[in-house]
Amino acid sequence: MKNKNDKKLCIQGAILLVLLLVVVFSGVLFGKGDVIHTDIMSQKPSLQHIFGTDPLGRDVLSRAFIGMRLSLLLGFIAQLICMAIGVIVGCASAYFGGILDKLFVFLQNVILSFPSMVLTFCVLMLLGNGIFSMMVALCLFGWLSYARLARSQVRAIKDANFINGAKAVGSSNLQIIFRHIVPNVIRTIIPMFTLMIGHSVLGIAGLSFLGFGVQPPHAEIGLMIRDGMSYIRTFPWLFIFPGFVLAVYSVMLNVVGDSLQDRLDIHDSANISRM
Amino acid sequence: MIKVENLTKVYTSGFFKRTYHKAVDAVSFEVKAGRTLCIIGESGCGKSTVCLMLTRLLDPTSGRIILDGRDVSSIRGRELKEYHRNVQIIFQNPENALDPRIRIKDSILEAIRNYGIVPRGSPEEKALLKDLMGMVGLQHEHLERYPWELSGGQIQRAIIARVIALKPKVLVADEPTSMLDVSVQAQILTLLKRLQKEHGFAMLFISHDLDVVRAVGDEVLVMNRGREVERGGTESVFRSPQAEYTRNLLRAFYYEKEVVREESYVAADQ
Amino acid sequence: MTALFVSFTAYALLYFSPGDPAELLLMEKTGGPGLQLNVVREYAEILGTNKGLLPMYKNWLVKMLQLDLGRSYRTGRPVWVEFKTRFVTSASLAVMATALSLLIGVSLGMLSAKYKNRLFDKLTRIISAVNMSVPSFWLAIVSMWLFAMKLKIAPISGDQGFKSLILPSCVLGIAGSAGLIRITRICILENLNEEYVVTLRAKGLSESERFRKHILKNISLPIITMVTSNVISLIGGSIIIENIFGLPGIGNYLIKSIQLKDFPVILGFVFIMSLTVVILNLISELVSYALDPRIRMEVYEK
Amino acid sequence: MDSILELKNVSTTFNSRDGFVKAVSGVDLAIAPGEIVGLVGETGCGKSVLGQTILRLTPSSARTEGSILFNGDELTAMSEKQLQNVRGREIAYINQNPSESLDPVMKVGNQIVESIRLYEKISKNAAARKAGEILQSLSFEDPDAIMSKYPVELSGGMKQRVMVAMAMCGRPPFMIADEPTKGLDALVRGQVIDSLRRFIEYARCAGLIITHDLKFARAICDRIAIMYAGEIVEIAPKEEVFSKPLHPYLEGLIASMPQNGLHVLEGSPCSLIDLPEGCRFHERCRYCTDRCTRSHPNMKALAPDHEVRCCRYD
Repeated sequence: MKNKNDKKLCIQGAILLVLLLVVVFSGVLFGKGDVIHTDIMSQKPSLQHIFGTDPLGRDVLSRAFIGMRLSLLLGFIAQLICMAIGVIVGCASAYFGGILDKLFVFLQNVILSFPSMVLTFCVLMLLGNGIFSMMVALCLFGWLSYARLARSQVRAIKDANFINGAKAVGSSNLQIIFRHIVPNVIRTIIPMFTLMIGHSVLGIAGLSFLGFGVQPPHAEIGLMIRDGMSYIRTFPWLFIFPGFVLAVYSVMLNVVGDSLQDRLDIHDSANISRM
Repeated sequence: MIKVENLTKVYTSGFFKRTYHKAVDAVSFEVKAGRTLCIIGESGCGKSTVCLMLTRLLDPTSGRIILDGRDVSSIRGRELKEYHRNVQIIFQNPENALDPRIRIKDSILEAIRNYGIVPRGSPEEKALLKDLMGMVGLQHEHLERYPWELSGGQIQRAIIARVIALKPKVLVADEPTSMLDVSVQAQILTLLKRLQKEHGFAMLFISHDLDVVRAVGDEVLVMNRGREVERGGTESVFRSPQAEYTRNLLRAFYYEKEVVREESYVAADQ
Repeated sequence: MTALFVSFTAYALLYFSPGDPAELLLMEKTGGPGLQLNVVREYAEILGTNKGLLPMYKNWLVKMLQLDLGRSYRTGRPVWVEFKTRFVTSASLAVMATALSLLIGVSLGMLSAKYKNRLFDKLTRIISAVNMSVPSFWLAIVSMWLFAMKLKIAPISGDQGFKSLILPSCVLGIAGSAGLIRITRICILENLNEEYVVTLRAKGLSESERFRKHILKNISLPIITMVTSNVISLIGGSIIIENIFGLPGIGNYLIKSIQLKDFPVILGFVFIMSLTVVILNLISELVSYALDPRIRMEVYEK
Repeated sequence: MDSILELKNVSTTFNSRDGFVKAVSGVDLAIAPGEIVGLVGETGCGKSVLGQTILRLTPSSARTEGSILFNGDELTAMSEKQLQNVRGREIAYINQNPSESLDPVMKVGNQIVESIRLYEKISKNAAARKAGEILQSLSFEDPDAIMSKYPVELSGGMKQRVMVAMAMCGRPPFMIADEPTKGLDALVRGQVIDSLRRFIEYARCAGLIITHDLKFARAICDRIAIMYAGEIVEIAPKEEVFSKPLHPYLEGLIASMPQNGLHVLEGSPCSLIDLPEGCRFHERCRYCTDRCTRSHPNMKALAPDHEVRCCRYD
């Protein structure tokens, strides 16, 4: 049973890895596609151009992967920042409790009662459109989910005897946080990280689609779909295929995140077998 | 050796309407080196709270804790760390008493290294681990295992090893065997008694199993709703209980009479 | 309290964002750059945007307390009226989408749990995983292309009343169902492993009785929480969909106003929206309070 | 046919992550009407699985062999639907761990009423009245107050007694109680025992009480069966279990009780996944001989009502 799950996870992980490698080397693999060719404008999908070409004669497949690279990179960085902030805030809030915790809960309520999209737009207005402000907007919300998870996790294990036990054998607060709490919490955070990258890739695409995020001439999936929409009657491949690529990556990230979560759950419950 | 005077813990709850709950109310006792004091009482009577306060994992609301003639009820920092070394605790539930992500070895080493008992990574450290394992009756291979790979009894042994490594003056055992089977319970209790004879620590033993108390305790303190009900030598308390509550408790435990007494509605938290 | 804080934050954010509303609005009216400075100043005087942050906010707040959200800089109509006219579209979109997601999510989740690890379950899980990962705006465009352009069974633009709401609410509903399928399935399976189910079996209840009388109530709580968070994300989250389908909803109008810095509209809308969010959260909390005695106990203990 | 419940060569196995678990192997047990039998064993010896096996409440991966006759009817041959009519009505089952065994979102009273109306066609009000009476008979002071509470609002002992009340509703001729006193302290345990006694008196039923506590078994049972590693190793009237223990395991168990001086029984029970060859206890047995490591002993009756599984008594 356990082995079967491990095997599944390995396969999924391998697929994701291949996809990621393709993206990492997309510059080398597809670099020549992101060039304007006036002679092959708006061609239908064919063997040479599997996803067709756009009105400027650029290969849609190449651009989709190059765009994916940007999205993934941005998503990864954004989530890394979110995770760092979120885990620290969440752990501290739950471990020390008191005013710190109350403050956190208040902040959380405030942020959660903004319709998230609207606040995002406000931030984008403040900082102007572009990659940087989009990242800020993503982080503004992203850290909260990590913080909430970390907080609930820490609250759950804070009263476990092993924390008291560690205190009783003379470990300091800092030692306890880094030796016992963070390692225990991080195991639930990592699957979430994977899931959230998928999530933020979608978010980036969405914002770029509305024209707030990545700006042309960068290749980005959301942008490509937006541009493709103008040709909705004539060249449907312009928006269908980039979205498809995005979906594939996002599915894989979700699936791997899920499997990771399942696996860690099993490990948790593998204590003394109950009869 | 360790003395407690008027130890009190009051929990306040409620935001608008403050309610006070006296978990422990002016409890006093003294345990001498090599002796065992047992605290008995129903769940929720405050015995676990006494344990946590005595080990300074919980701050007392008032009262004094005196170790070797020194008031330690409000020490902090370095002094507190030193105090922790002297006063050790074994918890009731072996299931989460050790960090599930850490090997037994590292859990034990955590204690040893915190106090720099032997140089880190030295051959002495290895020898000490080996000694400890022998002392508590575990195999050397258990050191490399994770807590969830061990049975409840084995975890308690590992915890005892970690506690003994610090050579404490006082050992607080909060129902160390209530989750274990009879045969394992006998193993653990015998081990504790043997170690007490060898190391001469004072022991505060919490239990609701009166037979266990009778077998290990020199003195008994009966608690009910945070208050001391009766205190005395084990045999005298068991033979001729003075307080009504103690008599009830004894009767109920030995199934002598039908006990009909309504508890409070809400489960009192431990 | 929270709503106040939200509105102030939004106000401050807007205030410090680059671009002067007077200038932007005049640009839109006259249709190009090259405005004279004094004209802009005069216009700013009329709008009242030349004061500092705090006086402006105070003005707005005082009016708001009299239930006057002010007038749009752009159209000159009261913000409340602007909101009302667009509310119906957005609200019916949200209601239809939620109903649909609930229908799909809960029923598929139940069936999936019933046929655990069988083909149906596996298919459903794959579908919901894919569903969760597909960007909804892409789904919207593809469905628009497919149903409106190719098959011609749905209207293209959003001015045909109810008919034009069908496709967008389907898209939103399907997108929202993914999480519900998952949570329904997991909750049922978790509950089936609970000890109390053994008691119910030992009592002699049949499988369907166990499900109807006990498990259903136990799983309703997480589902309600999830639906609430879905609805909240629909408020404002439907902006993209409204944009694509050209629906005259709140989100669409809000984007336009943000671009033009139409303060009263943005503030009013954000205020009403966060108020809605707060109220929805409150309702959801009250429902779980009513449904789950465990939560009640926690509240008492605090 | 003089026994109400008769188990013949019952074995239960299931698959776990770590392998094939032989939780119960070859159990023979006959219980006469009105007789209370205690099934005593330590954690992981398969005693709870045996209790669940009787009413087929085991997890779906479990496989059961052998025959379980209840009043002459074969329970293992019954369909799920037929079995539903046995559960609660004919055989009540009190699940272990009362804090998780009641539906958390339903009022305690409604759960009892639900049980009553399953077995009797009476109105809700009449059932509620009856539920009140049952609670009253278990010496709850304020039955109405209890009935309007949710399980979380009750203490562990009260939940356990509510479980007893629920089992009483069908006035069954047989009941199985799984670890009814686990985790309760002295005073509360006394109340639960009291409740169980009233239940037995009220229903005039026979019963199988599963526990790890020899002293508790002595207080309530007529006969005690000792279980070790999936099989019954000794069965005798309760007084004889204490005065004349035959099996080395039982001997060790009694000697290790605190009141008997905490004499240590070394070692830990063998795993149910790979059972040792020969006698399952031989690794811990101080009388172990060569023969014990090779041949698996059978139950032998040394007296009409005292059986033991040990080759010392051949």
